[in-house]
Amino acid sequence: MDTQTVFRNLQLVLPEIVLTLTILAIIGYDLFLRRETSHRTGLVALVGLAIMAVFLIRQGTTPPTEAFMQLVRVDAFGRFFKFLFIATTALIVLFSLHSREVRTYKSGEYYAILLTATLGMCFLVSAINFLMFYLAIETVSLSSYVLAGYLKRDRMSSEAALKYLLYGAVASGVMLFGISYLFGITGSFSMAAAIGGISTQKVALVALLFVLVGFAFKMSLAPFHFWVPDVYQGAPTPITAYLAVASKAAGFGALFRFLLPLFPDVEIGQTLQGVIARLDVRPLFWVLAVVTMSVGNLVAIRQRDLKRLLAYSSIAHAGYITMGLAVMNAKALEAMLFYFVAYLFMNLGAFLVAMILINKLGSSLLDDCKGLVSRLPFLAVAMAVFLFSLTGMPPTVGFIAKFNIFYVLIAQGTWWYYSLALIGVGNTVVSLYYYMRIVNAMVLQKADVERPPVSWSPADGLLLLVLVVPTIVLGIYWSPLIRFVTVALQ
Amino acid sequence: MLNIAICIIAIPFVALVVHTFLSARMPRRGDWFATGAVFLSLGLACWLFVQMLFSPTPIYINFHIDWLNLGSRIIPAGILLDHLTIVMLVVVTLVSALVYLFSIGYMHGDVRYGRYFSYLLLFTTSMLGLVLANNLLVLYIFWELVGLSSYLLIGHWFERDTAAKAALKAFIVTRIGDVGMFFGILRIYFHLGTFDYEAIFQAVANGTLSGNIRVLAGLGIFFGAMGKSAQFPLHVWLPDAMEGPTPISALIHAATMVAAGVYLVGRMFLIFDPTVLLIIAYIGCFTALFAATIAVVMDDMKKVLAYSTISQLGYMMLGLGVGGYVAGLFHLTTHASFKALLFLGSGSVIHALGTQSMREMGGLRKKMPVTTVTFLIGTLAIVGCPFFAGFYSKDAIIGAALAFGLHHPQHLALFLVSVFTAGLTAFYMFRLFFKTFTGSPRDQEKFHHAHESPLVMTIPLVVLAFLAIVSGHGGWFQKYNPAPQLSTYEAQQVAEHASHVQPEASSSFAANRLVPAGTPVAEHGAEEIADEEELEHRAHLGAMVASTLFGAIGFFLAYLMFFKRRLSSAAIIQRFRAVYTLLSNKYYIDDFFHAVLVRTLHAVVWLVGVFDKYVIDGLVNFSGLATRFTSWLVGKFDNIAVDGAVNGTAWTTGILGEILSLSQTGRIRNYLLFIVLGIVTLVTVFVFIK
Amino acid sequence: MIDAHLLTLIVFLPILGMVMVLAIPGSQRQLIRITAAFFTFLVFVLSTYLFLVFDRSNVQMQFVEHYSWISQYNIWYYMGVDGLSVILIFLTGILCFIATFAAWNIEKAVKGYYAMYLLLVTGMLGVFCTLDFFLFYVFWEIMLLPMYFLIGIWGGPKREYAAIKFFIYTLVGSVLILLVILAFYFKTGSFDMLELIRERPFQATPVFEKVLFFALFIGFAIKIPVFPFHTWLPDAHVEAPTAISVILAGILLKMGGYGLLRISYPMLPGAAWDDGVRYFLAILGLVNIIYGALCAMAQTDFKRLVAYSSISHMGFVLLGIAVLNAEALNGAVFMMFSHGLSSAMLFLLVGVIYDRAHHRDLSRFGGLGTKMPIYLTLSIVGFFASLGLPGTSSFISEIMVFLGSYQVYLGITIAALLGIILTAAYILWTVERVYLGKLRPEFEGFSDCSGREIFTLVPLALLLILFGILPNIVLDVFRESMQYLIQIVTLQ
Amino acid sequence: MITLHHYLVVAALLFTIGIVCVISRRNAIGILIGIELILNAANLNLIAFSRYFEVGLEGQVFAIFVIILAACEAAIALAILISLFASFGTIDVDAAQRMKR
Repeated sequence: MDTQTVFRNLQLVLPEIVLTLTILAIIGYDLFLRRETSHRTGLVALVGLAIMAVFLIRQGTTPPTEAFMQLVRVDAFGRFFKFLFIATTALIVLFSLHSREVRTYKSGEYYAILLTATLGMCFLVSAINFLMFYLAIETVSLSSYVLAGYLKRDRMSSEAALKYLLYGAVASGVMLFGISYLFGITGSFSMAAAIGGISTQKVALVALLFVLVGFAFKMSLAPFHFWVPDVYQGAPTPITAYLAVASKAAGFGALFRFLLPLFPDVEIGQTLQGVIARLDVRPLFWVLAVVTMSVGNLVAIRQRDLKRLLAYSSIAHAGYITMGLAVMNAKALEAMLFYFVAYLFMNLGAFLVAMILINKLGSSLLDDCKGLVSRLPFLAVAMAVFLFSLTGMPPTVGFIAKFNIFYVLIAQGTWWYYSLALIGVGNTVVSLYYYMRIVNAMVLQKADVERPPVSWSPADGLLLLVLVVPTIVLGIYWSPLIRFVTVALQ
Repeated sequence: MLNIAICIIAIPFVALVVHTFLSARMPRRGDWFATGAVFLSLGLACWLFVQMLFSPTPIYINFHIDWLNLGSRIIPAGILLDHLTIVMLVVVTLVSALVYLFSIGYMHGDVRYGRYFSYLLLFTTSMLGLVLANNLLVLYIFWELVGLSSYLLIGHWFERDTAAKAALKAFIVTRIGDVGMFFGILRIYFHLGTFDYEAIFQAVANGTLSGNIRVLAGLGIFFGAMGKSAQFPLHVWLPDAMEGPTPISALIHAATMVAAGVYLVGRMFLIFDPTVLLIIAYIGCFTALFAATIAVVMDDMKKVLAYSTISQLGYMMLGLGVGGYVAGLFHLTTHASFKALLFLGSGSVIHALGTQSMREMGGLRKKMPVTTVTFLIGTLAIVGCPFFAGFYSKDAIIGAALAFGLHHPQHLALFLVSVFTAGLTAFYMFRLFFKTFTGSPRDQEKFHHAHESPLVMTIPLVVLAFLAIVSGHGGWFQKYNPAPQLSTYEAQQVAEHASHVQPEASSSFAANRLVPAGTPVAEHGAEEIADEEELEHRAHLGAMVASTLFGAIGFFLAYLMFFKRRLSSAAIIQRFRAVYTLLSNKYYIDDFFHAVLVRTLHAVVWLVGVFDKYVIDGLVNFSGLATRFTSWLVGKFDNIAVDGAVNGTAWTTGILGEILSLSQTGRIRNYLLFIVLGIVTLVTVFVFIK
Repeated sequence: MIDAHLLTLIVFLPILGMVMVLAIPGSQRQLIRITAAFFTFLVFVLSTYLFLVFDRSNVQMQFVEHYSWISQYNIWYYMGVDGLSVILIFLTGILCFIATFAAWNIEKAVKGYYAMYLLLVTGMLGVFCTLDFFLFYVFWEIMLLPMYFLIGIWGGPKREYAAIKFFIYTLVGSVLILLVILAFYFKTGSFDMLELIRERPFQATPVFEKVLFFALFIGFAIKIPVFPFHTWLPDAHVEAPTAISVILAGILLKMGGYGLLRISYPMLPGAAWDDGVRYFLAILGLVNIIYGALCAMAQTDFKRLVAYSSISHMGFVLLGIAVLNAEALNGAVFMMFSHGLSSAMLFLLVGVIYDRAHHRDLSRFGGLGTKMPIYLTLSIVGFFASLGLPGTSSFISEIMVFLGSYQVYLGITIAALLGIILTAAYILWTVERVYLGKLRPEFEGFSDCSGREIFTLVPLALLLILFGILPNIVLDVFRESMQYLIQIVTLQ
Repeated sequence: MITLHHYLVVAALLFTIGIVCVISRRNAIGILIGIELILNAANLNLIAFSRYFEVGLEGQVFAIFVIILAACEAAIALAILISLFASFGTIDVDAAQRMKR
């Protein structure tokens, strides 16, 4: 590998390099800041993300290239997720700047670690080699563990971190063990080779399942979701939102990358060089989707804490997205990518509301939300919009997202998929039930006790607006989003 | 002439609109304005009447414009002006005008004086519309509108619960009739696709409308007439309607609106086939007798008059039913004058005394001479005293009944009953007169305050009294025999109906049923028509004698009992206690309706209400109940009950969620175990079982 | 110029109004109200203009706007109106303007109220204007959220229950509608309503067509509402503020009928024209008429009674639609229109007394007529119009339905005729209990209708009478369209 | 002769022991050790495959990365354990169950 190649390769990861430099800058800048002023590093992070976005956009014209001795592949598909991560991270930074929880601690490292996790994700979705994949996923995980436990003096946060760490470590250990077998079977760490090499041999299938555990953990698919509620509840709210959106998207992105060769009509995967995939994993995802959405929705019903409820709801949404994997074609992939964008706005919005509530009231219990509409009308209306979108009601983007997924299912035209769609609809109804309970508490019920009036800052409103507007506008006019998604698949 | 007709209805209508919005700003709440408008209409109507009397050819104008486009057909609305219409116009405007005038005195100082005149104008307008209408749909519209104004005016003093209830009753009972009528209209429309009188008569004439359809249509329409004209058993509203101000009783519930039923039967005469006519005759006859018997025992002055009205309406129906087309309508006209007179007279008395009960009256003739005289004239007219209006018209009916009876001996009862009723009429009317105006006052204090009514009230009385005498004379009513306006064939039909000559066997199957079984239909040849006329003439003579005789007997009895007091009414009541109770309770018809219909309805309503609340709503909310159970299980989620309705499986959902959430133990070691279990399961299912 | 985008203007003016309202500080209540009134007035003016310039003899869609919206999904921004839409848009224009004033005395969160209200108006107008199935569904759902808030926040004591119930029912209905829309989309790949009407994609599969028809029917039946899906209505009405009841009864209920005529019938003609289906629908219509009337009679709450009367009246609409001949169908549509006016008036009337007495218990009223003569007069017009008294537009619509249904379903028609007796009974009974009789002492101090109340009531009263006397003004608008519809449906 | 199978068996055993250790230990350190066992089982596989299939040094390189990451993980884990100890006064993982269901 000559210097020229190295430089060319480095050029391909320029956005990631920008991000790395930002992290370094934050760490350096943080040395000069006191606790009270340390949140300024967040602004640095924003600037860094902006620059990264610019580089990413400039990269838009380069054809798909494999770099670093086929460790990563730089293509539109990865860029789609990277944009997603940048947007999410930027919003999370904004959330964090606004979060009382986060601001009680010195936040230099916080932003550094946050961006590190993002960096890991960027590599995760580009990785086409298990080595890179493992490194990236561990980067994400390790950063996330720290972030989840960032509120050092908070018991729940520590507990969340511990649970997350132990669970994550075991999951990644199992995955690694699986990878080791796949290596043994194919003699290569190439992910495409692994997929191509898997025969119906039992060992190979077991190994594949072991690997999928790692993905499932990140994607919070049942039955590997147990960490989710506890971690989401205990972690600082912006981090919860981050885990729910970015981390999950990264997991899905990586899985898509891994399984792309199995998508019959998608051309962007690594060439299999004559190897035809003999594997049909669709039934597996059929089951996982059903279990995941059902568990998420059913358990969500009895939750009384908004954050925990949203945690279950995010499990359920992972289930909805997984329905697309049960179909596994280009249309389904499009629908799933679309869903992520929709999910980004609506779920971040919902978590933002939870965060604002914690800022204002110090708790996110549903009981404390009662009668909120009279005290914080905009917050209540915005929350209603987000929840309606999460339910999948027009005219919100959540409706279109669900519509796409169900469309793909029904277009398959077999009873397996009809029944999956039916289960999906049933789950939507269940989800409506608990989402509406939140809205009902906010809008219809009276507060049990007289509460002091709460202040409302323009920043709250602005942040909400940033998320409410796309949630609705994209629900009415989503053509750009479709284009954005289709570009990712070229 | 058409323009005049339009003006006749337009004037009160414009007055109504203006008065409704501006009466508060008008002097004296616009009473003279309203009265003036109606007098104007009256003038025009009289002009038409004169035209009619001296017109060499019959007047017949059918004018219409497209009104309602149904999509399939265009329904016109228009005016039919013939002699019947003109007479009705005169009757309506005349009585209206006099009642307006009377009301100025009678209603003086009323809380809703202005509103009263608005309502009156509404009534006059709609009544004129009803009369002028040239098709059934338009007629039905005004038919309902007079019902509305009747409702409003009965309930004018709505502070009195009885008035409010009476208004309600009047509207609903007549509405029941209206539904029947509407059914008849539907029947006709379905069959002919038109509402137009002319077209309908044409259809009857050429046999398009015949058989069962014609019977049903006729019955439906007659049912409506029964409601409006208070024929048994839909008569129950009329006595209660006396809760309205007395001028209203005179105008609406004696002279005009209640006669609308009779008018309708007359107008639609051709549509009734002989069976239906027979039914009409019997119902009318029965009503006449039935109401007269009740009138005998009533103590309330207005109630007596009310039952008398029902009875007289029965006469009219009888007259029409037995084919006395002219007789029935003639009686309508004369009755309008003398019954309005009687009511206004009683209004005058009530105005003076402040009571309606005859038990508190007596001896008023000294205090109220004008009222007394005019009332006496009215009484004489109604009992059919010779040379008064009622004599001619009533005799025409009874004569027709007798002629009919002679033709069809099995229906002779119609005649007998009507004659007997004439006697009853004389009895109760004189009972009323004697008890009120003669003898000694029963309530000295009231008597003391009594006084003759002001001029605005007495003038109408005098005018009406004049009419009650003259309206029967001159044979003018023959003019409004509708026959000349119709085409020759139709005219023939009318004549045949009236005389029950069935020249063609095939004309209708139902017609044959009127003819006694076994009578060869063909016998009724042209040469027999002369005999028919002879028979008719004789019948009228006989009827005149009989009814005068019975009237005299009635009068004499009343004279003995209430004037000379030779016979003690109390003793007679004592003697026939049961009969008296039955009569004074109006044969318990009201109670029967209340017990059976109203109660049943209330029960049904209650049941339906409960059903809706607990079954229909409950069914949907069943899941709500189930969820409540869940909520008890988890702790308490207060409002879940309703949310549960999201899906019927809320319960299962809750339980499932509960069970699933058990796995979320909070212990990391369990979670790790679940990873292992998860892997094992997946491996088992997808690697080994698959 | 204005004609080219008239529908867009009508539909989105309220949104503009909403933005304006939101921009005004919440303390400027009067200004907010005036702004809302101004925008609803504009809508009223434009809808009247539409009503006037609409070409009555043309059965094609008019004022069409057709732009690509989301090309990947073949979704178009497709607006256009025929007679049916025009009449309902006109109705919406009238009622929205009036309801703005009916809500004048709301003091709680005025800004929020009018913002939601204007959004609701957009949703309703959108449903009547759009010809793209997807857009239709979006507008259909847009109404849901504001309505939920309007009942839930500004409603009466049991608003929570009512709002949730409304929400759930409506949602279930719209899910069914969505399923059918999707079925069409999967079959044809098109959301274009007119194209679907032309193509009748399910004609070849009659059984499936019926399934779709009934799914759709239930969706719309909930809105109409048809027994036994009606129980949300009384609760929603009772708890909703007066102005919202007006909108709910006046316009939202019409959406069910509109949906049937715009979607179910022309797109699934095989099912709609099936004898059994028609008979079934006619029976349901009859049940609605009788059952609604009986239930109305059983009520002790004034507003509930009026709500049930709506159910009864909507039975005529359903009956007329089921019969589907010229008389009955025109009657049904006319009923939708005149019921919009009369029920709106009744709810306003109830609102007047509720504002004074603060309760709606029928047994505790009485004699109000003495104290409030103007109110009495208006009430009589309102109630008798609802009763179907000749001279009011309700009468015309009722008889038209009867004239039509008699030709097809004799028995049902006769039974329905009994329903009009019941209607008379409960309405008169109500009038008697509330307005007549002795004045109760607690009502001694009641003032008669205020200028604002008169302003809201009188136009409705006048229109009811005007259209009762000259029904062709309204009938002309949709007659040809309905004729065309019958042609489409009966053309097998 | 030590064949590939021997390595694989040992690795599988190690993995199993690690799993058992993970799910049975209450002490957080014990669980961490279990995790190390799992990772090392994987390492053993990787190196064994690499050696026997002679596909270059990829497996060994991977193993080195795993070891490094395991060290990072342990560092973070210990940091979290300290934080946990500060909050709960114990490193018994069962103590940390404030959030459940």
